[in-house]
Amino acid sequence: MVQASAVEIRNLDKFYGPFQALKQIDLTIPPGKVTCLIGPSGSGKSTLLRCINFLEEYDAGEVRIDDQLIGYDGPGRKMSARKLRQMRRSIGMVFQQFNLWPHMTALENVAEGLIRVRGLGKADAATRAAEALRKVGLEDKMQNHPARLSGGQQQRVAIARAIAMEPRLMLFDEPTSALDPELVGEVLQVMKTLAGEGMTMAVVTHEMGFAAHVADQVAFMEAGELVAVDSPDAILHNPSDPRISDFLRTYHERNAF
Amino acid sequence: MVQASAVEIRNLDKFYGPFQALKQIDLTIPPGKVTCLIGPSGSGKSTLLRCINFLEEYDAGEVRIDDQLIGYDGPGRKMSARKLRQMRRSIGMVFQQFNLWPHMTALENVAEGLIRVRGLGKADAATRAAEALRKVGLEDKMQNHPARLSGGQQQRVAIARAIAMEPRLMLFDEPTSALDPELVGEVLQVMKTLAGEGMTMAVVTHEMGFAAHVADQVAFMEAGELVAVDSPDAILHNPSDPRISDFLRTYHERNAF
Amino acid sequence: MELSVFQDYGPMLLRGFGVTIFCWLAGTVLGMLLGLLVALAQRYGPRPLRWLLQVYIEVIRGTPFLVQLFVLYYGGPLIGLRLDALPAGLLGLTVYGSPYFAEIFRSGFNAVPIGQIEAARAIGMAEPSIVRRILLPLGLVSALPALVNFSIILTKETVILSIITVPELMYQVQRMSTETFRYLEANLVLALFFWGLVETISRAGRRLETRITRHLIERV
Amino acid sequence: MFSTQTFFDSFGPLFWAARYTLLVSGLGIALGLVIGALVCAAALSRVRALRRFAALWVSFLRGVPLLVQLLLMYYLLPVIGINVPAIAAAVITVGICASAYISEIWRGAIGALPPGQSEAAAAIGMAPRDIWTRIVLPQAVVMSLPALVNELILLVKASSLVSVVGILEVTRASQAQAATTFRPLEVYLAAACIYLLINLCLAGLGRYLEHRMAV
Amino acid sequence: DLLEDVKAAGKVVTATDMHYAPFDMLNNGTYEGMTKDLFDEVSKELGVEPVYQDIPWPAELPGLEVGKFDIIIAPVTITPERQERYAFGLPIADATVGLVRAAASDAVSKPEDIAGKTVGVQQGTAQFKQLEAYGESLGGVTIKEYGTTDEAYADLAAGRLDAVAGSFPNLAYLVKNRGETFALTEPATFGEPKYFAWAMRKDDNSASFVAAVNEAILKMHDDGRMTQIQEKWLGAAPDLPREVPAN
Ligand SMILES: Nc1ncnc2c1ncn2[C@@H]1O[C@H](COP(=O)(O)OP(=O)(O)OP(=O)(O)O)[C@@H](O)[C@H]1O
Ligand SMILES: Nc1ncnc2c1ncn2[C@@H]1O[C@H](COP(=O)(O)OP(=O)(O)OP(=O)(O)O)[C@@H](O)[C@H]1O
Ligand SMILES: [Mg+2]
Ligand SMILES: [Mg+2]
Repeated sequence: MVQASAVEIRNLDKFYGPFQALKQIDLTIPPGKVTCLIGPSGSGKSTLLRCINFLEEYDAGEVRIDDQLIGYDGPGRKMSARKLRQMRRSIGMVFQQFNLWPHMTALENVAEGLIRVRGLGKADAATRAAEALRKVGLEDKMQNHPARLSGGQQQRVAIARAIAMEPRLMLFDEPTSALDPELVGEVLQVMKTLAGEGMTMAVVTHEMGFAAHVADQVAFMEAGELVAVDSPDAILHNPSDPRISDFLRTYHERNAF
Repeated sequence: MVQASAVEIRNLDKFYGPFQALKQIDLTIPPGKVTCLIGPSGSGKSTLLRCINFLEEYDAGEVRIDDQLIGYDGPGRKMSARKLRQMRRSIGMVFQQFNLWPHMTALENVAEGLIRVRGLGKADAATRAAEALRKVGLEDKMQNHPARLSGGQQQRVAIARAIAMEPRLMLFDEPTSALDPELVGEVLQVMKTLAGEGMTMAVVTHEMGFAAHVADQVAFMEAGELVAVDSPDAILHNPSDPRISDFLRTYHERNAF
Repeated sequence: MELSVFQDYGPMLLRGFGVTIFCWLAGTVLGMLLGLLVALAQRYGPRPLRWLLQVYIEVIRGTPFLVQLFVLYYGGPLIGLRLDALPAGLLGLTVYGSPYFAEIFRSGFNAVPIGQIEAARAIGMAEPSIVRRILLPLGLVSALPALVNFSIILTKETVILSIITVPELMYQVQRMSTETFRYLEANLVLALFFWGLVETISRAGRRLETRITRHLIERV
Repeated sequence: MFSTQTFFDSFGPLFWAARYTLLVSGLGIALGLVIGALVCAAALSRVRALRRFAALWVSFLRGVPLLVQLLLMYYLLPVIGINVPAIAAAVITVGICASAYISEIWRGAIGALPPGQSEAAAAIGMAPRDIWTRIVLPQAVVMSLPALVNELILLVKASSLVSVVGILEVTRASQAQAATTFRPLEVYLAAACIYLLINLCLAGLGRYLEHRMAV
Repeated sequence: DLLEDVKAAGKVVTATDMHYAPFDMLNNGTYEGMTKDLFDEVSKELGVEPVYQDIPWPAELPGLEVGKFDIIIAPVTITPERQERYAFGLPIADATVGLVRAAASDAVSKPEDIAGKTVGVQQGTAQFKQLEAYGESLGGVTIKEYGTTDEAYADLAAGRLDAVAGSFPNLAYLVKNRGETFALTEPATFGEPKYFAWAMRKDDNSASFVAAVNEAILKMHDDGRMTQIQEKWLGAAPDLPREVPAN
């Protein structure tokens, strides 16, 4: 069993030109736990996730993974590409827009990282990739290219691609937005297993039920600020901040039937 | 007030090579009503929607909009591009992948159709576009290009683009997948108003609460087949088919908190 | 190196450069337009037309400009087509460039995600509007460097016009070198003028490129 | 007027000369594709010096006519004591010159790729070389195939310039033939047929690849 | 010293533009022509092997200057300007300027008829200079310059020109080959006699080499080889001076 990673975010600022997308974010993501990020559209959830694996360069503050600063060697000194790559090998990510490689089949999409990054042989990689695809219920579409897959199937390939790499930290950006309820249940099961195997997870989601079921802690963001971090129970049932209660009210209204 | 459109689908077949994506679909979408399409990933929901405005050529059967066959003039005879265009002018669509035009700002994305298709002047179009964007809460991001918008913001631009055209029939492919609960509420409100103004809607969704709240009828698909069409109440609370009850069970499990 | 030759030949060289620039500009603009028409006809035209255009593309593209020009200018009179040097040169350059431009446009169009075109179709936009507003601007993103590339290549093809006695730069430079034996100076002039022209074109291209790709840095 | 006799007689010697056209353009293309990819990588790299170098490379090689480059390579290098055989000089010059154009074509195609795809690769820690060869280039190559084939066809034709260093390729042979028969029209048409033949193969290969690799 | 170097190497490196019939031609890729026959003999006299290279005309004089080859054996018309820069060997052929016209038309039948007409000529040649002077004496001729004589001939055939001026041997060969299209004027030539010769570098290093080449040519004059080769290719042997003319 691998060692799950811990993430420490301190005073993080991120600007897009004059627009401040993240404001002084302070957040600890404990190892082996699931942290869910919730909040309104445009509040900075994807941006925060992208700062954690340094796909987005942050402007101030720190992101540490297992005590190691990511992206910088010291103040103002960029980390070498090699070292950054090394760190990213233990971080997986599922993108909100999937970002599948259109020239490869579903199977090849998943196997690619295993071959290039993990150094597996082709046959081994294909076996492992097929297994990952089976976990997300795609055994009969392995040979399809992304253009020949439905929205939910594409999303599942993206998930399989990430879990096949067995990272120690996994970043999910709305991993279930295109999935139907049954599949969400299955994916949730897969994620719970992963968490049990010692993987740290940060999950952006709009589905409160999902957060309630899998999260160890929930962080609520609004307009670039981290409003609250607490247990799912505290956030979802006894929110301390009126912004959160407002947010949840509409959710309950529309999901009851 | 415009006249809402009625859609009649008869014995619709659609093949992708050897794979049959739609099997003998029979469905009536009554005018001025909201029909929700639900079902597992890959069951053919998007394909069905795309056949309705003939973005996907169907292989057998008929799709009629206000008694007018779309795509064909008669058996085997393709409709002229001009006539097809004419028909599409009264059909709006929001795509699962948004398909925004990346070289235009949010405002331009919405105004484009008004100018080119509706023949509005630039100023008029901009005013109407701004109004549509305001309805989906994007007044402060109107000048952003899609690359500078969050996932949910992009989805809202796509919705605004469609509603600004004031179509008589609107096809929504998961219009709320990237939206947070609050926004879903708002978009839902917008859609209810539209329905009230005499617009027919076909909505693919994974959110049962959404279906329960807005739908006049719900259609459940699986593996290319239309399993059942009925009132939301009948489908969601007294499903006649075990496939539907299975599907719903997991939904309830995970959304309760 | 003797700069005195430029005193005698300078004006002539400059005039030649003027002719070169004129021929290049006219040939590129007309060739690009013709190429665009061909590419669009290939995309939207009926099957027999597409097939015919394919033959046109392969034949014009596959044969040397020198030969085309030779046939047009020296062979034309055999079938009663008698053109003066400059019109023949411009016609030749336009026709020669068109299949290359057509292919570049085609590859640009292919790079436009189908979803963005479908979005335009779905709201009932007419195909000409789609071409103008969606296909062309987005297709240009990937095609622009190749367009600039080929325009640059065309600058150099203009020297071939000298074989039909169009008094462009090469013609004048050759004249200077055969009359004065100043080969080094002559080549220098040629290189300098062309470098200047090419630099100008590529700079303009880069500027245009940054303009049109400014908003496209996609994000997740 | 038109002498079909001369036209057909020309093919013999021209086919003979086509060997050199094929050799020089074939090797030149291969070299150009490899160097072109490297230059393109440099142009898009994060390292400023590499970008500068690529810009200079492209600007020099596109700015100076191939003919001048050949003359430099063949006539000027010996002045500083480097002597290259004619055929090597021709292949190297043609390849280097082509790399400038090819790199620009690829740069354009890569610019049109959604960056999310390389991000997805970078996020799992793929090395730049792998991202380049597995994700970026395969798509860019397909996308740019028509423009690339354009370039390669131009290259085949531009290889005629190597006659200045004394290599007898098709164009040169046809000129010689024209000068003995005094029937340039017929001979040049024959030469055009040979170029067309070679270029049709290239174009056909391009279409085939485009078709096969389309997703 | 170039002569010593050549002898030591056992070969002499030449350059010629192999498309100027009947002097230099490629026949199915094999080099032949009057120049070749002449220089084969000269090499024999020098006791070295000739290396023949096909170099386009524009690259020949520059190539000679940087030492890419030892001698240009393409026929170069002797002119005072060129003599200032290059060392010429003894004349190897007549280069007097002549006129060719379209066989179908007799608008130009003698040289004087070109007055007021359009005449084509190869750019920057000695023949061009002479045509220019002759035209002035006739009160005006429109001269069109071409990169090579081939294009001028093609334009004459296309009907854009009334005549083409060139070196007599080249014109004669043209008419011999395409008599149905082209014809010589009567008389064929005008202006003062000119000669073709080989060009070499004009420096101390080459002086002995130039002398050796000239010596070989003289020897060929004496033993009849010169006349024989001239007759073989031109049909007649003109009187060639035994020293390099001043112009
Ligand atoms: N171009 C294509 N070629 C081959 N198969 C295709 C193609 N497009 C879709 N399919 C297949 O057709 C089936 C239906 O796809 P569709 O996109 O309609 O599903 P969906 O119900 O919208 O699913 P989701 O909820 O995941 O979006 C899927 O199994 C998919 O793999
Ligand atoms: N490249 C950019 N330039 C300018 N502004 C940007 C850019 N990228 C994102 N933004 C802005 O930053 C804010 C945060 O974006 P982000 O994608 O993090 O939101 P999010 O919380 O993930 O929203 P969603 O739930 O809709 O995906 C948004 O308001 C967006 O408009
Ligand atoms: Mg987001
Ligand atoms: Mg779908």
